[in-house]
Amino acid sequence: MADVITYRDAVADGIAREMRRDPSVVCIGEDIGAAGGVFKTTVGLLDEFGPERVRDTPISEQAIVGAAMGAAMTGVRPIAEIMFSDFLACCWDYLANEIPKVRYMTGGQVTVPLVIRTANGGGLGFGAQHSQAVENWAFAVPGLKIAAPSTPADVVGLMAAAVRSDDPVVFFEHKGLFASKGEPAPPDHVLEFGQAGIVREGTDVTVVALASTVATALAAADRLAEKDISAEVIDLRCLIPLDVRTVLTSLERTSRLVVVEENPYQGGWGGTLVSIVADEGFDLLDAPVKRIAGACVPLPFADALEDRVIPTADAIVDQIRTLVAY
Amino acid sequence: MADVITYRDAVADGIAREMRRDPSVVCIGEDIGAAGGVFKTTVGLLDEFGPERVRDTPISEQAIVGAAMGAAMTGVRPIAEIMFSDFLACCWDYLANEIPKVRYMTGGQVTVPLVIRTANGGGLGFGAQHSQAVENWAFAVPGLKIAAPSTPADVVGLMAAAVRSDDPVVFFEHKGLFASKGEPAPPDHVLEFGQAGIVREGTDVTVVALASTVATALAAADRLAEKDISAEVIDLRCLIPLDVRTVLTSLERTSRLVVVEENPYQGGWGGTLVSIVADEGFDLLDAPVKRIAGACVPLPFADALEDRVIPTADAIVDQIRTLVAY
Amino acid sequence: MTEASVRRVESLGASELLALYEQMCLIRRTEQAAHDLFMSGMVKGTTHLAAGHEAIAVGASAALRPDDYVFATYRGHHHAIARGATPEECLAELMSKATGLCRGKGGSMHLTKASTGMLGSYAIVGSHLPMATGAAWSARLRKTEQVAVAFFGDGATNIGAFHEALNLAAVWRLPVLFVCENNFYMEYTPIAEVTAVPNPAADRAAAHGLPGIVIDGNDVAEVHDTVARAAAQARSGDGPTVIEARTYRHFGHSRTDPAKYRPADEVERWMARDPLSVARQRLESLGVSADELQQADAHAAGVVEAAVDAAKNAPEADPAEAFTDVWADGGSTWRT
Amino acid sequence: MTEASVRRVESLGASELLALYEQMCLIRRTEQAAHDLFMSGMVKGTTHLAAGHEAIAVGASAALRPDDYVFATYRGHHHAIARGATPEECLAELMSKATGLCRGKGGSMHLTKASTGMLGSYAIVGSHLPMATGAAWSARLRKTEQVAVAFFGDGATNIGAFHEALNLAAVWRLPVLFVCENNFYMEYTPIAEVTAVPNPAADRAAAHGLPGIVIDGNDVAEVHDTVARAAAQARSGDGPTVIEARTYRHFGHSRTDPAKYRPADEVERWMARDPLSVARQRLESLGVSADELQQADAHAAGVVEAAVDAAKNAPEADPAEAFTDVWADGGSTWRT
Ligand SMILES: Cc1ncc(C[n+]2csc(CCOP(=O)(O)OP(=O)(O)O)c2C)c(N)n1
Ligand SMILES: Cc1ncc(C[n+]2csc(CCOP(=O)(O)OP(=O)(O)O)c2C)c(N)n1
Ligand SMILES: [Mg+2]
Ligand SMILES: [Mg+2]
Repeated sequence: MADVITYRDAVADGIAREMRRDPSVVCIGEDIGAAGGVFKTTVGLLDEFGPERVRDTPISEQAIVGAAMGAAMTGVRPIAEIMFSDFLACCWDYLANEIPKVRYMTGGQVTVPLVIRTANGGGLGFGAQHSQAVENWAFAVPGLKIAAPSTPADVVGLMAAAVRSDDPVVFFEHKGLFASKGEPAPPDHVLEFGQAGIVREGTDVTVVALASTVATALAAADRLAEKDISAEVIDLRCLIPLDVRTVLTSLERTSRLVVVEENPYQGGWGGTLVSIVADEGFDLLDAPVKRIAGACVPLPFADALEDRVIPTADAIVDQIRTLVAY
Repeated sequence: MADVITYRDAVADGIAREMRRDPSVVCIGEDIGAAGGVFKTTVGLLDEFGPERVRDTPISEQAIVGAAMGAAMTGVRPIAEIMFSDFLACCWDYLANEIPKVRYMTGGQVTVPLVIRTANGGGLGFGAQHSQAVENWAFAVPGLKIAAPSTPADVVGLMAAAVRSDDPVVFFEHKGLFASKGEPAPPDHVLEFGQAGIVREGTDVTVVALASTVATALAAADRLAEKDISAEVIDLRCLIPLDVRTVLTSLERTSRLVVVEENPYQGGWGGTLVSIVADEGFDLLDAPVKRIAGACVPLPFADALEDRVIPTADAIVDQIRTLVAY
Repeated sequence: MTEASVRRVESLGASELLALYEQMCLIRRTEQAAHDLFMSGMVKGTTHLAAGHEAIAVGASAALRPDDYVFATYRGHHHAIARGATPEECLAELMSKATGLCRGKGGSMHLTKASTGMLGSYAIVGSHLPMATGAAWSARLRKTEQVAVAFFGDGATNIGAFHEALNLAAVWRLPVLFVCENNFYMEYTPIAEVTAVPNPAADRAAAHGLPGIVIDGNDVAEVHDTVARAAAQARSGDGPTVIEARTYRHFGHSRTDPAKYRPADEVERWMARDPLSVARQRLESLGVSADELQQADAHAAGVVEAAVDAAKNAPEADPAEAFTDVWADGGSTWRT
Repeated sequence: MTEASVRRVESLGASELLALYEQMCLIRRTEQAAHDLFMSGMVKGTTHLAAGHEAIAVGASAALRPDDYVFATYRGHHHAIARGATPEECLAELMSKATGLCRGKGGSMHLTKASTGMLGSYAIVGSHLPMATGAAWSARLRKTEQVAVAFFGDGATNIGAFHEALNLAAVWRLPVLFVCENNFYMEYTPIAEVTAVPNPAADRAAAHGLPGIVIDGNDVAEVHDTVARAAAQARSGDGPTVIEARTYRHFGHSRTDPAKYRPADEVERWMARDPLSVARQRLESLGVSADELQQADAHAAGVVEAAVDAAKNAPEADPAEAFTDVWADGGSTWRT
């Protein structure tokens, strides 16, 4: 096994493992076949599994996700790719009104075991319509499970969990992480959905992060350590199920909470998490709760502007220093 | 002037007032013309303003909102109707990626002065795909203004503000309120966007509500008064701009916050509001913050089930009694 | 191509047709009952009745295999019944009863009977066409020779999902049929006022390289034969067909709509072509007696009467059900 | 129908054509510069170059009135320049400069010059067709006799918004043109593999009762004449036209794509039909000298060279701009 693997390659690896295990797993999406995907996250799948199981589609996001839904209802386990997460808006009816509701509204008659994979987030200068972090869109819809891995091994472990789940899963791969490297996943690596990871232990403040913001939070924690501030960093890994317990348990030690999310502050998932803490964890808190989130503007193109909009380690360090002094 | 007017009639009244004032205001939507709208909220407009200014469309939500956008960019002020707010998902690309971003991504070259009206919310037994409160979807997108009136007069005042706004406005009319009655709006009634109303003063707890939940909160406040609990009820009226100041000022008096929203708890706008309070208003709080929101399930059809899912006055009373005892 | 599908391509004989007539009567009487129950306040929310559309559901269903898939719209009572749901299950659902098809969680717009391949009624116009396409793809992947059918209204042909589904189905040559119930109106607006072509579905088929056929949707035999042929073709790998079945609704669009927007002479013309009369004429010409016809309807009436009683007496949907069935584990927990 | 539009329906003379040739050279050289700047790291993010598509933008623009509206895609540099944006404004935008068309907020995919009717470049495939339809509706409401044009790729014809726009435009007989730049590929997938008809745009026109025309998109004169006729028709109230202009891109889809998925002989065939050569041949046959052709290109080269220098030396986009222009008041405040 290679020493390290990229997050990008881990996606293809994660999918391939599941396709080998279960012949009912199939992939559809734009340019995922011969081209291996626009982000090269499906390289090798066509060769190994052939064109019936790895299908290129027209630019028809509604047909892609709608067909995946119909297939999932009838004995197949589709993995549908929506190239950029911004384009989820083009098939939002399926994510908001159809896929998460059909089980409920039929009184449990049908299940929809599918995975919708998509490249999420900014930082690459792709501008307003190709850079959004939209995990909060999915978070607003009861009935969708949501995974957003931060490392190559987690990509594989969560992909396995997603494909095996009998519930629909929206799987956010972060564009900014594709080139990042990490340990490869061991064989048969399956993570449990809704189980956050404590990726750095600490005692002064709990920092909750997801996907791209995990590395940012860890970088901030390193710098805080130099100033004798001990930050505990939690990687949520999933938004639904939301691992509130791990957060509250951490707060019992730290009494201070900072949430770092890439989606915009307005309507971001951190708001819901904080509201739970402000209710159930009110007594644990010794200081105001801070959310460091995407600015409430569209994503600008120029790097210098985009850097002002997406959460940075600097911002985390600043907020935590104020908070610890509170 | 009539003594009272229905919320439903106020919609048509609010639109007609603006169409009389400004010939560039036009309406499009499904069945809005001769039929007067599925909810009878556009009755009389076709007769008064004719078929060029009040246009029936095919069932093409993307074309409706996309065409409204193109018209708004070129000197017209369209009011587009999306019949049920659930169907916003069918044109979500326009609300999420196009309308709120084009001004920004062109460096301010174009403005999009349009209003998207839609019937929002549940309580009428319309089931999973016709009952959602989705104001939080719009709340997740920077660049959209959001109005959600609770009374006939506010419908007119906010409609005037929405149509005159040079920014895009999503205007949530609540299905459950259409039959409700209230004082008609005075002539030239224009409300200011982002200005909440204190609809009942109180000293023990601040209850923040919107649209349908305003009446629910007021009913709860009545019952709490019998128990000598004094609840202040704030009607936000708009989600963007969000009137945080009115909420924080109220908390200076009450020290306790309850937010009542119809959209689901997960990803609801209340989470963002609470997270601001848990940060900037932390010192004001004497007790945990409570959110009473839609349950995290799709909307069920049967009344007895739907009643379990949508916030009730009972739930508000219960929560506040616990809170005041805290 | 299987034996069954070949056999079905042939036209219906008298006894088969009589059975279909009885099914149509069953649907008609169920719709009338649903209407009356709605008017009396025992059905809440909304209903979109399919009285007048019976021949499409019944003719098509008879031409399909029991394991084929059907996807319908909010106007879907007729498809549920044609695919084997009982009037009692349907009415109980409309009446918010625990014995309803969806245990009170779906309502009139979402009737579903997955066990007989009736995979649901969808209330967002056009949304189910891609689903049917996907079910057809699944059938091919699983090599089951099943066909999927999407039924939809004329209004659905102007929404994007319609075209995306047709193109994908055509390119992949999937075993799916797109059956438009053209009743000439959206909710209250004539379809001709908002559609660029005269036959909203059939005239769009060529845009996706598909055959588009316009048929008399009030003639159960014509529907049956057309669907049987198209299904056989789809099953044998020759791809999808777009079938536009002209019909008319007997009630308003939904709820209490009196449908005043429809000209009286148009209504009259169509009422004269009631699918039940058309079927009766066919049956008479095949030598079926007035008595037999009367019996079929009486039988249907009896079933529906008993269904109404049973549904009325059934237990109300359990409020605790509000929190079940979100997830495959049966629950609705979204956090730890 | 205005005077101007009538005049323009006539074909181009030598001097007009020469001016268009120079514009095409300007675009070609701008695209080459954009490519080189991207490769050298001075352009960040992504670019979708339109080298090879010049004749469509230039021919169409020349056939339009200055107050007509244009809506383009992420592959839109050529339309911006054809509608009067300078190479400097474009390159500065790509280079994140304060002097860029969108002051560094848009980038390559969103070039816009509203003051000359270039109402934007949209990066969600198909999204701008309804917008152009709406702009045409607005023109009619305001009685300005303006025409709106949407340019889009072959891939866009399979997305729902395409069909919704065509139907609405047709039903309302709006002054809008739908111009497909069919370069035979989506990103990396041949359009024929995922499309049910051979001419992805033109073959869909009839589904909405519209004329659909396939033309040589590499011949600026043919593009000009076709668009001029269609625009005149639209302006006079005779409704939209779908024009499918066949062309080919000279670079890969975006960024560093080497476009290896395209067969060598296909590339060769198309390169031989480079729109610049086609225009040169036409000009030569009209008696324009090699010298004049050379001068036109040299002039273009000079403009682009100066543009690159100016853009390089321009100030960087101001980071504070991140928080302007969300709202019409210029700011981004979303709460009190
Ligand atoms: C996307 C969407 N837009 C609008 C509606 C509201 N609506 C419900 S039924 C209907 C008319 C549909 O007409 P048609 O497709 O002809 O079917 P019919 O009701 O005539 O059977 C409309 C506009 C909807 N349910 N979904
Ligand atoms: C809705 C949507 N889906 C997918 C994409 C990703 N994407 C960008 S360009 C492109 C190919 C478009 O092909 P075509 O329309 O032929 O235009 P071309 O790039 O060839 O000019 C795709 C799939 C997108 N931008 N928007
Ligand atoms: Mg109809
Ligand atoms: Mg192309």
